[in-house]
Amino acid sequence: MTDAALRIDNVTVSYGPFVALDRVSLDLEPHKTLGLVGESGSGKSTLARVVAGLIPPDEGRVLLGAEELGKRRTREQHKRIQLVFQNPDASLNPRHTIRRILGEALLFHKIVDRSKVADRCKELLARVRIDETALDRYPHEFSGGQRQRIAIARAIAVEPSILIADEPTSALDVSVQASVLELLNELKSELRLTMLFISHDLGVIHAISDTVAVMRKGRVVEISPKEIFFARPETSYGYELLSAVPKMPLIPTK
Amino acid sequence: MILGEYATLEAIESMRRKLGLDLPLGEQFVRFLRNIVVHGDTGSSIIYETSSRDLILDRAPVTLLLVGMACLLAILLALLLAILAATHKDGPLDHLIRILPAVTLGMPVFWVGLLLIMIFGVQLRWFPVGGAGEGGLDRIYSLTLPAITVAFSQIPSLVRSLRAQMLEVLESDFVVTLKAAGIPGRVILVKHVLRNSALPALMLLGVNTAYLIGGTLVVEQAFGLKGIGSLLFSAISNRDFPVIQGIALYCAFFVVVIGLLVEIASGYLDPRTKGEP
Amino acid sequence: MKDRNPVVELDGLTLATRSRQPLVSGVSFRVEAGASLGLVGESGSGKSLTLRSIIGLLPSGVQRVGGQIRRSGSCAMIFQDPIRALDPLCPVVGQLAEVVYYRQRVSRKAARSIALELLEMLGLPDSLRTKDRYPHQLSGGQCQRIVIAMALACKPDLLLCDEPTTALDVTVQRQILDLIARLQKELGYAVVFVTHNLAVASSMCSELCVMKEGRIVEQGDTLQLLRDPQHSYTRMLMNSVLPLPELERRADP
Amino acid sequence: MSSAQPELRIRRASKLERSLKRIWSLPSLLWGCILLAILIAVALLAPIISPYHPSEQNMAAILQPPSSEHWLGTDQLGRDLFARLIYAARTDLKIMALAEIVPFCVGVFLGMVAGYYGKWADALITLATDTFIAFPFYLIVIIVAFVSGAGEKGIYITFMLVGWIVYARVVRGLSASLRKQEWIAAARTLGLPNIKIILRHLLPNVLPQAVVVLMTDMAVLLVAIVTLGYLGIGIAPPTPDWGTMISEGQPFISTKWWLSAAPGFAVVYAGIALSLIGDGLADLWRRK
Repeated sequence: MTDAALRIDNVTVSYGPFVALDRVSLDLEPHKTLGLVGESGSGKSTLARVVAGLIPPDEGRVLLGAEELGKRRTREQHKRIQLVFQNPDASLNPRHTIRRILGEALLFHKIVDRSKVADRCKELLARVRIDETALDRYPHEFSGGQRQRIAIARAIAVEPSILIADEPTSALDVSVQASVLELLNELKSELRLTMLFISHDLGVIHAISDTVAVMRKGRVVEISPKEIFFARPETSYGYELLSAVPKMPLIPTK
Repeated sequence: MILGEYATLEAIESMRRKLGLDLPLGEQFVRFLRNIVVHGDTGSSIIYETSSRDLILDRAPVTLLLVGMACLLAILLALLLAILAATHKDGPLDHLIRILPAVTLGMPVFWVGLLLIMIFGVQLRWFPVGGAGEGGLDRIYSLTLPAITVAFSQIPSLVRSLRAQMLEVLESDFVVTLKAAGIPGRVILVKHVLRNSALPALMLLGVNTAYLIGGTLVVEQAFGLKGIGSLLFSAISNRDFPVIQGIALYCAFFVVVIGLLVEIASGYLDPRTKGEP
Repeated sequence: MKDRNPVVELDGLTLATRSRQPLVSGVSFRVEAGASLGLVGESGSGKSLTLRSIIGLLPSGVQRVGGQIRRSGSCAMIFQDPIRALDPLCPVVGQLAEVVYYRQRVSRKAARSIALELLEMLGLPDSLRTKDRYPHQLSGGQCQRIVIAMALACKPDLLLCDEPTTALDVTVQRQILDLIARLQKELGYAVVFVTHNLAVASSMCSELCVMKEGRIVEQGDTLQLLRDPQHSYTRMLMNSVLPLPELERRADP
Repeated sequence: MSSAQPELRIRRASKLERSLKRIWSLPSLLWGCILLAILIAVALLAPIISPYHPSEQNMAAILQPPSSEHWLGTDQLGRDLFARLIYAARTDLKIMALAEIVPFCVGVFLGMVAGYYGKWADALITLATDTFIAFPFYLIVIIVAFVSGAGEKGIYITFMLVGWIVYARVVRGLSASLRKQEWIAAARTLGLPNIKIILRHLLPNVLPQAVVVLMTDMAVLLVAIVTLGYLGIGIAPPTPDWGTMISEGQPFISTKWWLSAAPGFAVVYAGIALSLIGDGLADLWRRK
């Protein structure tokens, strides 16, 4: 097993009697995308927050390469792992301009010095195909899709090595969804990112993942490459999930 | 100070001993606590020589009745106004009711009392100008005006919160489901909307109890009622420390009890808070 | 079959906000008894407002400014977020019985027994009979079944569905969609199904209307429309449904 | 297949122009500001407006009805009522404004700390608020005024002790819900220290709501100051105060009702102005 960019080792998280994560172990292959699929309450979002350092695991460890990530992370460790969230209305501070949102990330991690912040912000916006004039506007002046792109720009601003996407397209219209997925794929290859992509939508998982992991009630029930999973899922739960997806009716060719 | 400027040295010394001020501070405090716990008394009043507990208890009925009547009036009126405002959203009535809090915000309670006295007491003679009546029906009759005054200070905030809550409930999905299922509007309003809006309003009433009592104390002064309020103000002017502490303690106790009742009622009203796994 | 009067017919329906900003303009379609029509479109296309105007439950601030709605027979509606569609402070069986009582004009006792029958028909667990359960104690799927039961209690000729499965997991969605289809065959009501998911709409409905910014851009029989979509927006919607490879038959399902 | 990016070429109105346009479109905010401005102007220009000095007694003209000479008549010591009214505005409004500053800052900060950190911080601050809220406000004011002597000092101290609660409660609730928002989680993922997140991210989102509460609370404080004056334990005479004016007018209520009524209406006027501004600001920020 090539050494993983990030290893989740036997992680358990419980809120009182309710066990959100039950001895979860997962590896993120470097420069690849692991698609994590599961129904609501399967613990996939909790796992994303554990990896991002927002929730300390009750048991188990998270390893960034060889380094174990403790309860309090160093500034460097924070820099290396970034998270993109689901809800476009809540992913950006409504009272900050886009310039301040991107600038804060750049300055805090000293990516560029103060004089070059404006230029770098413009580059970041161009990379996520948002017009420069957005810098002095507020989040409520953008559509859902645009806000998600700006959130992605903020995440890649600090040049992370691992990007976690927690259902970034679930709240978007289907037409906008495709463009955001494409953007994430481009950025992954351009910036040589390792990505953990979380979704309940099997179509999205199929479009973006290299490997697929299935979670159910806090446990990982199946991990297999995309081609194998979508054709011959190992577990009956995987099969049940795939067969339940509504498909377009087969159009009888003339 | 209490004995006036010309008190002789001995008089001061004897007063100190009587009040127990000569004991070391620690012991004074213990005696003070024992007094409260044992017989709910914060020491006897310096002026009336009787224990402050008895003083308060004999004046309490007037104040408690006044607070009770004010609460009842406030709830009924607030409910009525909120329903009218919420059901006629953005109509003339709604705007009128929304202006109410703005106008009454700056009205001192006692000033409202004076106005009511002037209009209903002096000009129209509907109500007695002051005094708490001889008890029974006459007392309720003479406490009506003060009760209206105290209720008046509570109604605006209650109406505002109840109206906002009802509007939110009226727009919520389950009311739409019930309407789609053809349940008559009246039934939805009473059985579903009111019940869901009652809880936050109840909480607000619980929180405002302290202001309610504060208002009552002041209104007693304006109407010259012999309740805890006037006892407090006389205790103030005579620097009658134990009585003041006693009143503060009883008011706080009353507020905590009301808070507890509100908590129990909300547990009963809202199953989500009752014993959740 | 054409001359039978339709269960619902919309003719040039136009909705606007109080400040005359158009939300829905010139929407017309008709649904025969027992047929099923899908309203497909993205957020802001006015599909949900069109549905709510059929049952006359437009949100405050939205008015009908043009067109007619002709409806024969009774209609009922089910909603997107099942848990919020039920009164949080009232036991679920009680709510169902209340609908039966008012819509079917029967005694309180009869209403409760009909309610329990409906629960069974909808495949809800018996535990609901004995103990009073509240919406927050049930799963999304169970709540949606209660809402469907409330709709059936109105003995509808037309069932309006406003994205009933969008908030549910994919396995529960499959059960609810099958349930609606099965009950349609049994009870014969017509369905108007609103969704943003073209795959769900095309698998549920025999006819489709594609809506964009308050207008119908394309309308017609589902298979014929999917075979050669006329409007570019329809094509875009079809392309954005992410394809899934064929799932091989499993020996042991 | 990526959709073209709509151009954002809308004329960029300057920030000032935009905010003025917004205020103009909100009648309640506009009228609130106008009314308050008039009140402050009258208070500041009192010496110019009023021909008489507030405490200048004129035994020959006791309890005169309003006349061209004395616009609102005179009180039982022959002092010009109108002069006393506008000079009283100075004292009462000054105390109201000054007494709010510290409680507002303390309340907002403690509210954010309680809402954001939760657990022990929340328990501690809630304990403090619940104990203070149990005592009726007037009672505390009276006891403190009694201990520290009547006059402004007592009011400032009391309000320092009690005034912060209403802000702490509102801000705590708001911060607890904002804490779950994803842009706070994003700031934490970035590695920002908590104190920076509170000041940079939470404060700008909490401030608007706190200012709305400030408006109504100022009116409540003004009423409290006036009530203390009425009870004789607020601002010591001879400095003019609306409360003392009302209590002085009370004995003549049946004949000279305006002696007590006029100061009351002044307080009501201030209340209306402040609550209009409060409602206006609430709409303004809700719409943004």
